[in-house]
Amino acid sequence: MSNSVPGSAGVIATARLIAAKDLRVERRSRVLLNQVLPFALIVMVMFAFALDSDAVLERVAPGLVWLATLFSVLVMVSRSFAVETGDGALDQLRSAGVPATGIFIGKMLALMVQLMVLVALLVGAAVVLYRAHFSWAGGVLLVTTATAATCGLAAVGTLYGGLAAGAKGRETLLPLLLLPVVAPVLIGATRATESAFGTNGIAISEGWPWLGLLVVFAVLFSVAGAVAFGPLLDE
Amino acid sequence: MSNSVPGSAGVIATARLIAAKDLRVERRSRVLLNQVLPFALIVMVMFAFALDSDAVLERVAPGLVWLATLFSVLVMVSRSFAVETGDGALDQLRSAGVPATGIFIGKMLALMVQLMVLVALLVGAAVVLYRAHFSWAGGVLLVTTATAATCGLAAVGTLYGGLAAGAKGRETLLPLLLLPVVAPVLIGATRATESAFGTNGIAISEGWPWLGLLVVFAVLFSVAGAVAFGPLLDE
Amino acid sequence: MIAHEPGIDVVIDLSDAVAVLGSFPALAGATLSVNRGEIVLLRGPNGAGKTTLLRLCAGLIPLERGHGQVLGIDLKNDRELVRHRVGVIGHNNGLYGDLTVSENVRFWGRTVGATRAEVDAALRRMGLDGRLADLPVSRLSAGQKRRTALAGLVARRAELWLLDEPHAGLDATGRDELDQVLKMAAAAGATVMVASHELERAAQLATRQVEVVAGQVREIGAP
Amino acid sequence: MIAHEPGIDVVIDLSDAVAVLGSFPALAGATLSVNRGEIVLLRGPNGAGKTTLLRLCAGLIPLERGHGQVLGIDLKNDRELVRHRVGVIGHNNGLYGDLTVSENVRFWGRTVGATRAEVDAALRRMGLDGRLADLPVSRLSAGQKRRTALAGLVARRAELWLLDEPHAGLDATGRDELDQVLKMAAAAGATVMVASHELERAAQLATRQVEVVAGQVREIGAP
Amino acid sequence: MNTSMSKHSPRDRVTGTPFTRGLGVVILAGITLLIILAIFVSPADVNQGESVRIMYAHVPGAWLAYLAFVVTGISSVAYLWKRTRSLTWDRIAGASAEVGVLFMGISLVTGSLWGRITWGTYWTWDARLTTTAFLFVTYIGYLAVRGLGGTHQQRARRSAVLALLAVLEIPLVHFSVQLWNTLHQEASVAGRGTDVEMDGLMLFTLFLGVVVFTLMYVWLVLHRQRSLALDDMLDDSGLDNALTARRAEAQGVAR
Ligand code: HEM
Ligand SMILES: Nc1ncnc2c1ncn2[C@@H]1O[C@H](COP(=O)(O)OP(=O)(O)OP(=O)(O)O)[C@@H](O)[C@H]1O
Ligand SMILES: Nc1ncnc2c1ncn2[C@@H]1O[C@H](COP(=O)(O)OP(=O)(O)OP(=O)(O)O)[C@@H](O)[C@H]1O
Ligand SMILES: [Mg+2]
Ligand SMILES: [Mg+2]
Repeated sequence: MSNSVPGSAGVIATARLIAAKDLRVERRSRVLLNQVLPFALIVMVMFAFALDSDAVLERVAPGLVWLATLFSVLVMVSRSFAVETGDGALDQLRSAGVPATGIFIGKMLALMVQLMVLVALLVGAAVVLYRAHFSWAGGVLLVTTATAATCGLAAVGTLYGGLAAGAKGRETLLPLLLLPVVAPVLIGATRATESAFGTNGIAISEGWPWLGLLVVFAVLFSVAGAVAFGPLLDE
Repeated sequence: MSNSVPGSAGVIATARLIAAKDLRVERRSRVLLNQVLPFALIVMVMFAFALDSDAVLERVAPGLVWLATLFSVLVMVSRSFAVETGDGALDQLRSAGVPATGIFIGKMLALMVQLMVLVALLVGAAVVLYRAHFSWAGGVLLVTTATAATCGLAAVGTLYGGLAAGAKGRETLLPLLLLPVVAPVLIGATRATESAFGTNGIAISEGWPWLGLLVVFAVLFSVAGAVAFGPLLDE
Repeated sequence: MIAHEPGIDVVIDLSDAVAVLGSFPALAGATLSVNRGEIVLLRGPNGAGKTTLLRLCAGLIPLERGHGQVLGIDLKNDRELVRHRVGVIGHNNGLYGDLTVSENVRFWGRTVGATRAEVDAALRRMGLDGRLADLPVSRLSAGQKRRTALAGLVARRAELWLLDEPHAGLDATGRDELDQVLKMAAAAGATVMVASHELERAAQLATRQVEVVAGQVREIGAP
Repeated sequence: MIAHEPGIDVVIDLSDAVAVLGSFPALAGATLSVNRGEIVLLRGPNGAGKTTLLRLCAGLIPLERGHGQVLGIDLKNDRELVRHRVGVIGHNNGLYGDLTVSENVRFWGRTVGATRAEVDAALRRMGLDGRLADLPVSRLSAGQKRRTALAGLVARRAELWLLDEPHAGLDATGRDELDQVLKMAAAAGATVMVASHELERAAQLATRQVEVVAGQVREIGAP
Repeated sequence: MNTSMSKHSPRDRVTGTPFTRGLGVVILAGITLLIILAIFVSPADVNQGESVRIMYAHVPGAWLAYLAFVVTGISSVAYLWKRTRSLTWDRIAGASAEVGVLFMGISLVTGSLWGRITWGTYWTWDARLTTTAFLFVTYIGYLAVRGLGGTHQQRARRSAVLALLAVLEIPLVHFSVQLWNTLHQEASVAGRGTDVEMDGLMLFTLFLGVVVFTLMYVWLVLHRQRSLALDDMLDDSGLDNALTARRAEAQGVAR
């Protein structure tokens, strides 16, 4: 704006604007609180039903937490972009020359915040429902795992959500693209959580390499998203 | 129309029109074929991976088939109503005085046809992937189970899909409504399928009572839908 | 000739009607009476309640207070019965993007029992035969979509036409075609109520103008 | 005063431009040159390519063949650079239904670096202060939504305004306000291109009319 | 754009050239030799018995799928890099991904047949098998995105980004046997120091299989790439016709 030509806001400012907007929309509509959360809890209960055996349940509890998270991510991403495409706001953002990297970071951050809340509650639920063992020693591992995993999920969800946003049949394209890619997150987070819980007698130290995988994934997709979001959105 | 006042089509005619329209939309957009099907298959793979033990897998294979079906139903129902609400067609149907019972039956039938295709393929996949045992003797039970279960799922899906259609945040409301209600279908279909497969040495004869549950469910929700769809859609 | 029950010549009869959206009285005591064969123009500022009035008359939203009859049917108790005798077009088009223009019009025509010939006539009437007929609606321009929606409406023989800004997006020819259709329908005994902001244009069409202001209706003399 | 690079007085310069939607040449060789300060009215039948022309000039769709420059920027290579200097409103409003009117306008203003004062001025300009400002957009009438979208556009100081049927849905006051805004912007050195089917009204606004027919552009003398 | 092709007459617009025809003959000969070596000449395995012969299709299939996906990735980079940007790269990427999915499919099918014989099951939730399935589905998703529509450039841009992300799964598949302790064969040929010693003739047959599959890959990609180019050209000439028609329409409206 130094040359007095009205320009668009910078990347950081845009990211902040978008994240604040998304969180405000969530605060108004309370979709996470009133709907996603119960959905995730029901998914976990359903698993418990489908498996129907305490011994098995306890062993697979960490996996189920992350599986429930995964399905919730699908729902949340599609909601996050339904907000943008409902009345052509995404198109408007493009045509206002708003930096795509900013849009990506903003939407990813908002998604991440919501996911963190969700994961925290699911882990709590797992402790209760599946009688998972929660040791304070594993706490640090668990928190870092959750952070890295949500970061990765938010990044890849936003990236592919944006890709699918314009397409017709996006309700179904998104899961197709997302699920195979997030498999490593599912695995990594499950194993790290297992060792944090001490499931099957796995030591905490075994969890750290898995955390490494999660961090690599998160960094990879955050960078990819920041770089590629513009070209993906563009016609 | 006998009194020469132009009226709307009857219930049956409407149902046929709507079902034909939905199936034509599917034929054009190929969403089931290109996207839901791979999605369902991936869901099955993910489950298997999260469980990660052959012995367990074989035991829970029937449950997983129906769990994957359930998640696909969510996706398909939301797609089915996205088609109606995208440009206000549902509102237009209401204001044209089209009989709501006809709309319900039409959309339910279209959903059922698509679900039948899906379930057939998933059962096939389960036989291969999870090494489920398929006996020809259990075939009859399996086919009737699949029919009753898809009928019930289609009915309840259409009913709640219509309910959620107008609401904001419908992407997340639908699963919340649907999942707890279909729990009986999940259980009944799983048990009936188990006995059709002979999983855990369950005899085929044990499956028939479960089939009864499914039939009751299907009849109940079909009737409820036919009756209540109009009031539900209305403001 | 459009059929009608003899003796009912007051097609719309509202007195002190109140309709509520959320908790807001979008119609706050509207009184209006429309006779058969009239073409009424609803004018008034944004948010005055024109759309709400049309939707109330179509039986789409409940009458909260006051009295209202449409085509001799009481809005308080039987508003569902109004619907299949009324043709409505709102701000949305209600089209299926994956189906072609002719498939859409045929679908909407057949839901109200129109014959194939009537559908074809409607397509021709709105200039949608030719290349456009087989194009998926998702590929149309804004005005072409509006035309398709109007063709779906024209395909049925409604007794009461309720149109919410029907001209928006139509080109000059389309406007003329639509006006002609509406005039013919009115001449044949149907009744038309149009909300519009294009006052000059709509004034030529209407036989009577009515102003909606803050949820109430005021008569304006014949144009 | 709107800033501009000195020396560039041809703001839009298209020659034989082709733009493709799907596989259809919606623009089939359009040649058009617009100078700074002009208010150009795009007219023409439905499906002629007006929307496509506007989107091409906004850098939203690629230039398939031919040449094109907007604000001195080549559309073939750098069309992304056009965007933040252009204000666009299309057939859709691009609003967030859960946010209030003022939140929406502020959001759109701030994405392009407008100050709080500018946003407030825009709200006042479009008559959106008062009760409406704190209403969620999902509860607005069609015209009120359009106003909100226009306020978001007014809040930024674009050098080139591209408007696709901006009047649709606005009431008489709204139309006047909008026209006034556009005239002031043009007087201050901005350029305006408007697609519209309301020919009488738009002719009063425009300094020049241009007809789009089957993807090509034809000059029409000054009004 | 591939302008060199438009110089030829329509009659030349076929996907075969003398080179590919020659290559085709070599491939046929190679396949024959491979079948003879694999089924009749090479010895049975100590552990696997006769079923080891499946390996000569299974392993080259997997490796060539890797190769194909890597080629897709490299072509995508070439497309994204401004200096080498050309739709030809995009078409090579697409062709290679299609062929890669085909080969991965071959490897999956032969693998599960082999599994049926040696492990007694078509499928098991082994890490290698699962990650392979994910890789397979990822590229199906890639092909679905290619089919989304839009302009050629848009298709190219989207799918190139996707290809770059997808190719990263290959190391995951390859190292999955080390990451997780699995049933599946460790990397015995291309892996780090293992104690498995392969019989010379078996190794040679495997080598021949890889060569034949590579030639097949080249042949398929060349043809497919050209047919994709023809598709795009058809689009372009369709555009020419459509342009003419639309201009004529404008004349028709002339006053
Ligand atoms: C559906 C089942 C199977 C799938 C999806 C599968 C997949 C693969 C893949 C992707 C590779 C390439 C590995 C790499 O180099 O990175 C491979 C290699 C190989 N597979 Fe399989 N496989 C399957 C079953 C089997 C079975 C049953 C056997 C034998 C008992 C087998 C033996 C081998 C061998 C010997 C190699 C070469 C190993 C090397 O040197 O890297 N596979 N398989
Ligand atoms: N939940 C609500 N809370 C408060 N006000 C509401 C609510 N829902 C609707 N409104 C108001 O009700 C009115 C609806 O008016 P309506 O849509 O009938 O207007 P209109 O005359 O059709 O306007 P336009 O010309 O813009 O289409 C608007 O003023 C709107 O702000
Ligand atoms: N995929 C496609 N296939 C064929 N035709 C298409 C496709 N996509 C768009 N079109 C056509 O391209 C044209 C787009 O025109 P555009 O939207 O620019 O028209 P417009 O002048 O803005 O019309 P309106 O006045 O109705 O808004 C229409 O004729 C439409 O039918
Ligand atoms: Mg209105
Ligand atoms: Mg247009």
